[in-house]
Amino acid sequence: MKRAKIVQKRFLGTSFVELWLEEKDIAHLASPGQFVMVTTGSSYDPFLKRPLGILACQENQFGLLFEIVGRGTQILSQLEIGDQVDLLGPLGNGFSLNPKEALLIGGGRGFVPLYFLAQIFINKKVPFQFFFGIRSQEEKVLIEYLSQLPIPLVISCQEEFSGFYCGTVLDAFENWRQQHSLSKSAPKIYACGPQGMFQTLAKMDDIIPNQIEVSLESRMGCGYGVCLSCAVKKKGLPGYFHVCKDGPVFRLGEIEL
Amino acid sequence: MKRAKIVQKRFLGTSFVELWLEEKDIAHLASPGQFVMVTTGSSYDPFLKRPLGILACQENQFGLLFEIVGRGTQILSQLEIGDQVDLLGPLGNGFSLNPKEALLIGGGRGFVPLYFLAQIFINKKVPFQFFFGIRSQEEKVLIEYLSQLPIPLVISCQEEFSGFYCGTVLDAFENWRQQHSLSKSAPKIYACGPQGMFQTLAKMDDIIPNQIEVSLESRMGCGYGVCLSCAVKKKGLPGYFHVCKDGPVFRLGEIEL
Amino acid sequence: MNLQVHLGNLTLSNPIILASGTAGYGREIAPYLDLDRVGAFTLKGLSSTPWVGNPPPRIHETYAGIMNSIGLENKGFDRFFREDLPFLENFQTKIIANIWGKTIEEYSDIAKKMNGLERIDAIEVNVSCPNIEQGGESFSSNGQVLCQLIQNLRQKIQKPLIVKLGPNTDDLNNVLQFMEKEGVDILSVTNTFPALAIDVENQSYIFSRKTAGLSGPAIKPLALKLVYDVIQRTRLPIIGMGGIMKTEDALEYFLIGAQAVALGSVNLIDPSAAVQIIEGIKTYLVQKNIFDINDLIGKVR
Amino acid sequence: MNLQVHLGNLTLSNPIILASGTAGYGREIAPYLDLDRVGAFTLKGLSSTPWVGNPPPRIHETYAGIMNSIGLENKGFDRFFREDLPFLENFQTKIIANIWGKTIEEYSDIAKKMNGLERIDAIEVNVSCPNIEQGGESFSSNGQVLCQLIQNLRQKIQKPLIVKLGPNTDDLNNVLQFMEKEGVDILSVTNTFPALAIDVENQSYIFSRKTAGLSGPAIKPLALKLVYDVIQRTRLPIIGMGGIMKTEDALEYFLIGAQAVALGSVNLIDPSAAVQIIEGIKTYLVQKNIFDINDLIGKVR
Ligand SMILES: Cc1cc2nc3c(=O)[nH]c(=O)nc-3n(C[C@H](O)[C@H](O)[C@H](O)COP(=O)(O)OP(=O)(O)OC[C@H]3O[C@@H](n4cnc5c(N)ncnc54)[C@H](O)[C@@H]3O)c2cc1C
Ligand SMILES: Cc1cc2nc3c(=O)[nH]c(=O)nc-3n(C[C@H](O)[C@H](O)[C@H](O)COP(=O)(O)OP(=O)(O)OC[C@H]3O[C@@H](n4cnc5c(N)ncnc54)[C@H](O)[C@@H]3O)c2cc1C
Ligand SMILES: Cc1cc2nc3c(=O)[nH]c(=O)nc-3n(C[C@H](O)[C@H](O)[C@H](O)COP(=O)(O)O)c2cc1C
Ligand SMILES: Cc1cc2nc3c(=O)[nH]c(=O)nc-3n(C[C@H](O)[C@H](O)[C@H](O)COP(=O)(O)O)c2cc1C
Ligand code: FES
Ligand code: FES
Repeated sequence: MKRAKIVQKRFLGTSFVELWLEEKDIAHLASPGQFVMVTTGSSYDPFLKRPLGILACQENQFGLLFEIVGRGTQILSQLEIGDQVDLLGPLGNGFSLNPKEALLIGGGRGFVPLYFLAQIFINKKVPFQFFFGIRSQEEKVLIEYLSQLPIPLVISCQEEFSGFYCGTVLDAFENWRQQHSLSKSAPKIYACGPQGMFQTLAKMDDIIPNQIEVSLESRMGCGYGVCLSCAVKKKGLPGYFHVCKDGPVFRLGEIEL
Repeated sequence: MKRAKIVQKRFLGTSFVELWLEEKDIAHLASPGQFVMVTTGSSYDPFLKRPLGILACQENQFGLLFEIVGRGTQILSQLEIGDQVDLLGPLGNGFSLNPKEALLIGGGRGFVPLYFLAQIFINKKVPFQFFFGIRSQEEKVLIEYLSQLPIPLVISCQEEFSGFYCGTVLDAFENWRQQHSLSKSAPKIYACGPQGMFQTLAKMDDIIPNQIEVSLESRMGCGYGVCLSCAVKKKGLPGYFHVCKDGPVFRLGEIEL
Repeated sequence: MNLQVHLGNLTLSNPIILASGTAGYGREIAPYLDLDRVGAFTLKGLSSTPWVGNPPPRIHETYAGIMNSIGLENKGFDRFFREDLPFLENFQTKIIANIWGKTIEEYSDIAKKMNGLERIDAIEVNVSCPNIEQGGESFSSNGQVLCQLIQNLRQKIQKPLIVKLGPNTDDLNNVLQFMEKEGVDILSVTNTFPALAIDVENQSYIFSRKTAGLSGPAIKPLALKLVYDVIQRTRLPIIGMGGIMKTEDALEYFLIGAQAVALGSVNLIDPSAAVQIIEGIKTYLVQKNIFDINDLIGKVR
Repeated sequence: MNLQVHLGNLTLSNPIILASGTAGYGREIAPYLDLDRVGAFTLKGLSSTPWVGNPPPRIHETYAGIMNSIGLENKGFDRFFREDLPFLENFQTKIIANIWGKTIEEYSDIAKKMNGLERIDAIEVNVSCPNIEQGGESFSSNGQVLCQLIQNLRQKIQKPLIVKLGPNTDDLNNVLQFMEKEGVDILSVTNTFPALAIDVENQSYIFSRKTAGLSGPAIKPLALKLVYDVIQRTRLPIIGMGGIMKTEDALEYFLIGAQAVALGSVNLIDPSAAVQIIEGIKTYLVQKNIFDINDLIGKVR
């Protein structure tokens, strides 16, 4: 187990928190799509660690960005600079990093691993377009956050508010596709977001699910492959993948949603 | 249930913590010997609140001073200024406040309610003598703490170290008694400390256990009289007192130790 | 919005009850909680004559739970009658007397006395008590003895009769059938779980009686399962309890079919928890567009 | 200092075991824990042929505990043999194979295969598995069937045979007697506790099979009681488990007489917990001036 110190903390609005932690190994080894399991404290209630995607790495530090959705993330949001947390990581298999061209599609907090990926693509000079959708104005802070990167962004919001495409991120993506003729070697698609987004994406026209990489969430017991909690059904095959070991990045075509 | 904000915090050495909390009702109502039940956090592990004696009250604030002995007090020691805690209080029955003359005998953290009592006696101009004993040099911080009050102090330590009487607080008390002839209306004795101190005290010569007031500790479930956990045997009678309701202050003669 | 529930012939203004042994005889908790806000209030277990209970320690904290070995200490009927009953006359809330004995005769005795009190609305029989005629094993550890006890008490009690079961009731199926036949009105499920703790520093048992009863959040998933198992086997209305801390916990019990729930250990750490849970239930019903709590009860099949 | 313990004919260099299902097949936990440090390592339950297990969700957090409904997913003997056994050859630690089946025949089958592997030091039989010939009830819910199963397996298994009991073993006294007579070598106590959880938001069961097994700190006082009860009734050596998080928890089990303990859920949140607990035990023995862990076992009577 690793111990990391919190070196930066920032609330984005009221329900998102960005934390930066100092832990050399994770900062040096992590790749976009990988995650860490973070304890919520020294109490056994709540009991389990929580999986959180890695947002970025810088020297000996790495970032996390999470949404407060329940008890565990609530407790994590109360951590302060200087506090120490126990964690495991980096865990899981990340995204492939060498496409010719890429399209990144993120919904809500699902933008986290894609943000990391975008930074790598900037460094590697891989051309890409980033589609980002939020459900409501409350998540506008995430747009501001994402806008820090010098990247081509297409923003959508399911609530009407000035300036952005109104609809889901896939509506925006579809709309954009119709306006741009995709290059011959169609760009590789990377996606992360809620279950429903993946389901819709899989059914869209001119989409080859096996060429799309998605990063999944699932309930995890251990995060490192021993408990078999994180099952996701294989498509067309009997049995399950395990998100923490076989994923969290999968080809959209190999999983049943 | 009451909610109080921590307004001051200070470590005394490594194993004692002084906290000041803002809660008007408790600050105005509390009397020496009374206590509060304090939560250790929003988790259910640990589950129970912890009983802590009241150290002093000032305007809308009251003080606590506790020793870190286990999980609960460990967690409490991590609270910071600005944090809120849930608590019940003031609870229990305190000391009698109108003796002609008084002798206060405190062992270790047992000095807490007596410290509060001493302040009242100073205000009321009740003449008294304070005997305070520590086990080892590590508790020397408590002597410094107690020395803040302008009171006649007799200090003892079970470990030899310069300046103080070497022995238990009761040895020091006995020694003092032999040097001073007590006034005719013998001063009232108030004591708080470990179990063993009470047992020895009860057996000392020229001691009338029924005239001594002691403040007891016991394991508590609720602190307000519903669970009957805090039983202490009645002396010479069948059955138990309940420390939280019938005490924590008892006459030394009425309890079985 | 309707929160009123009917457990046989016992009607409660809302389905939140304070469990026996965790709210005293009323006076102790009243400064923190308006007793008229809860559906019912269960008295600390009473026997006909006073009982001193077990030597300390009587409580021990476990991970998210507590073990208690109070040993059924109580002041006995007479002192209750003198000291507490008058206070309870000030309230409209339903009052459930929790009773026990060490012999069937002792049970009968306290049952008759309670049955005679107008202010008492129902009588809950704690059957997880040592039976001295059977060598100290609990009454519930022998199905036949338990049935005898129940039959006897039913004859003495005209008020609604609640039988409170523990987790290890012997011959549960037959006992349940027997209770239906004999006309038991309501079941309370569950009492504490037998548990053990060792003091590793002193290399001894924590409690003088070795085992003690586990309650609190730790047992919730087990108590819920037990309530579920009983509900599958009987049509008697059930008061579910065990580890309820929050609104969601109470809702779990309603959804599997408990008509009411009781709060135990939570009262120790938050004497006004009941009111928060009642308010939480109202909020939930509004959110879910449910007008009547009875439409929630047993919704998950 | 001596930490070596003998459980019948199985000798462990220290009494800390990793429990089945919480440490994979070795490779998964090896990056976090030197497998040669633990007394024994128990493999995730294996059946003769692969088994897909239950649909998600498979885990649910409760107060200081977890419920799991993995449904015994496993890769089956053949893949274990190819993929994991070679890795395990790198270690000296004792390896316990945990096996199960849906029929006595399936049990026999995997038992024979495991019995043939030199690297396997003992075989632990999980009897809390659905018996499809008896309508899906667990093998341990029928004492007679359980005895049949054990008799059958004893004939197939020459290695030390461990039977792993759950909390609701039918006819426990007779089953224990039978096991002693048949020559079962060791008992593991306990498997998870049957529990229930409801999703109040969606008004449904959390798990597709409704009930699931509770483990973790919440169950410790109950598991300790269960181990205690079994110890009172048998002279077979016992591996105690249930909710062990820290050194003190393990010591409680030793003090009441468990010859070894297994760590389960704690591995999920801290894969190197075993080493800390072993070190903690050493420190305790030094403090208490005890040279041999065997002098601690059963010290509290
Ligand atoms: C590989 C991976 C990477 C992740 N990365 C991020 C990230 O970068 N930022 C972020 O904000 N979140 C991320 N998550 C999700 C995050 O782990 C959960 O939101 C968090 O564990 C919830 O904990 P909680 O105690 O606050 O909520 P809980 O109280 O446990 O649950 C709150 C609600 O969420 C549901 N829920 C809880 N856990 C899950 C789950 N794993 N899958 C689906 N539903 C669940 C519960 O049923 C409940 O409705 C990631 C998850 C995985 C598996
Ligand atoms: C009325 C009252 C007033 C008190 N006032 C003060 C005070 O002003 N300052 C202060 O430092 N402490 C005070 N105490 C003691 C304090 O409540 C305990 O030290 C504290 O609850 C221990 O909690 P923990 O979680 O840290 O320890 P735990 O982990 O619960 O226990 C640590 C050790 O202490 C033992 N223990 C725990 N609780 C008790 C108990 N109540 N009695 C005896 N042994 C126990 C345990 O067996 C264990 O050995 C008071 C107690 C009472 C009843
Ligand atoms: C301190 C304490 C005292 C109790 N006394 C009684 C009692 O006198 N009679 C009874 O039937 N149950 C008694 N119980 C059991 C509770 O009423 C309840 O059934 C049990 O604690 C489970 O609920 P919980 O987990 O919410 O506490 C007692 C429980 C506790 C914690
Ligand atoms: C995720 C998980 C998977 C488990 N799988 C098995 C198994 O395959 N076979 C088995 O006999 N026990 C299995 N168990 C039970 C544990 O081995 C252990 O008996 C139980 O969890 C109690 O110990 P604990 O409280 O320390 O976790 C599993 C437990 C968990 C939490
Ligand atoms: S979370 Fe335990 S195996 Fe994936
Ligand atoms: S602590 Fe509950 S009655 Fe005293």
